[in-house]
Amino acid sequence: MTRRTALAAAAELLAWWAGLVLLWLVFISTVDTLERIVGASVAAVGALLARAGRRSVIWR
Amino acid sequence: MADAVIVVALLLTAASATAAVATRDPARQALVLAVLGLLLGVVFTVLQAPDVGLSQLAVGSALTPLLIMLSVRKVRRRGKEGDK
Amino acid sequence: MNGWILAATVLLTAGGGAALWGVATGPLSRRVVAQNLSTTVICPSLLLLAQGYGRTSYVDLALLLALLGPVGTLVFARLLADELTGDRPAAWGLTWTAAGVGAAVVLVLCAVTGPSRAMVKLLVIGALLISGNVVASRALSGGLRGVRDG
Amino acid sequence: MSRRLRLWLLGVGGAGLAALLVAACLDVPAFGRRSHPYGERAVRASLARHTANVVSSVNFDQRAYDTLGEMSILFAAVLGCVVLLRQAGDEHRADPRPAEVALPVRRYALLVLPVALVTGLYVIAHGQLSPGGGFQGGVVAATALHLLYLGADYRALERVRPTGVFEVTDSLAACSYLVLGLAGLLAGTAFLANTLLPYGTFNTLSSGGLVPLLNAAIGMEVASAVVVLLAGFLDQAVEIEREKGS
Repeated sequence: MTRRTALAAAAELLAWWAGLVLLWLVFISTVDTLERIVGASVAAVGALLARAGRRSVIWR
Repeated sequence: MADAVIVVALLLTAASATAAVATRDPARQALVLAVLGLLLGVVFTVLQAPDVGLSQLAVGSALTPLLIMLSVRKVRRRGKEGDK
Repeated sequence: MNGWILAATVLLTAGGGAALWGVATGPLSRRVVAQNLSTTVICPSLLLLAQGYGRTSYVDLALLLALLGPVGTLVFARLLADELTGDRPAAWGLTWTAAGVGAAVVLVLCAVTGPSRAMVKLLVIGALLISGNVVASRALSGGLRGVRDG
Repeated sequence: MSRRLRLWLLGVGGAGLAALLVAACLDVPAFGRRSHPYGERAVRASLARHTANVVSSVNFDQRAYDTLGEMSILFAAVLGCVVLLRQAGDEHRADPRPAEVALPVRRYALLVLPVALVTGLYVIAHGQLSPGGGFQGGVVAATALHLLYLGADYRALERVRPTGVFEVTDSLAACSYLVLGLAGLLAGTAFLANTLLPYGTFNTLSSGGLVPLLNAAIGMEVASAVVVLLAGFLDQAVEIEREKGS
């Protein structure tokens, strides 16, 4: 994992994470700190799965 | 007059359930079962039971068809292997 | 009897009835297309019901259907691929009209709810529904023999 | 017992059942009446414990013991499937052929995969606030994972879904439901009693005391159980083939 690919991976995860946090904020009705924490962790799991899914499909 | 949507939903569910029974081929029956699950979800929503409607939609729209179609595929492949 | 429930009833009768009739009779290719259309028609009616009953929590039902409906059609497209190779079901006219109806319903509801996170949620549901509908019909009409991935 | 006699017996039995059903239906209270003895008590108990979704309160608080039964039914069913669908002696595993899937379908699957997972977890997390809960959200999360099989091929799904991990998660989640129940016992109240945690403020994520935790345990259990169940079905349908000539 050269520095460049690690950077690319981090950027992709961050992009997915930000998108999914926004999605979570759209889903919930009242926003408070606990919702944000749960939303951030769920978005992190979603980002990891998104990246794993993309890699598993392309990597033959 | 809000009952009109209940009557329509119930009639459609009855019709799709009859169609599901009348269809003999499992693959085609899975298709009708998917639509039946959808209509049942609507019936539960209309009767103000969203939790049950959510369960019906979650299971009936993707999980049941997948299980049925995988079983149909396995039985059909086993059938072809047997004839060879 | 507010207008929303009336609209939902009309959509349910017309779309649900047509989809049911399409899925119960006719060749396999038309049945699969009818199953795809049933999702695209019933999701907006769920949205209308949510608006008619005044309960925003019912929108989650439409969200879930917009997500899993196309997945169900992909299951059929994938596992019936060898039987569907004969006659390609390319009912693009029906697909686009159904998508149009869904888009119209979502836009009307967005106009009613006004600019808020709830409106964004409706737009997300609309986007999921229409993209799912189009991709599923793309998968049905020969998508599963498509370009080999690089 | 000739065929005619059997049919006749069926007719009599059916007629008796029909008569009893009609009699029962005549005594059922009218549809949508004002007073619902059970409903009023359930709503009062649910609001007392600050659980907004009464159905979840009934599921995970007032009748949590029944949900323990439902969970073990699902666990036993998946266990039975895993045992029945395992690879027999005269079968071998053929490597799944990579399938060519149209690019838009693949891109859609890769895009909706995380969205569906987040939606599933959203439905689990807000079980006690809005319609939904562990069962519904778990099924959505599990189905989301299988978009990889639908959008690409079974090999891609196998790479992302190690079955062993999901079997362990399945039993861990089931055990955590039990441990949460036993915690009530240890604290001196009843098994699965909702008296341990503070009930929090109404209509927030931390409201309802034990309900959100039991919800999460059921959500994890249902999600991994459905993944293990589909793994068994997919293995049989896609990979396992009989030896030629046997």
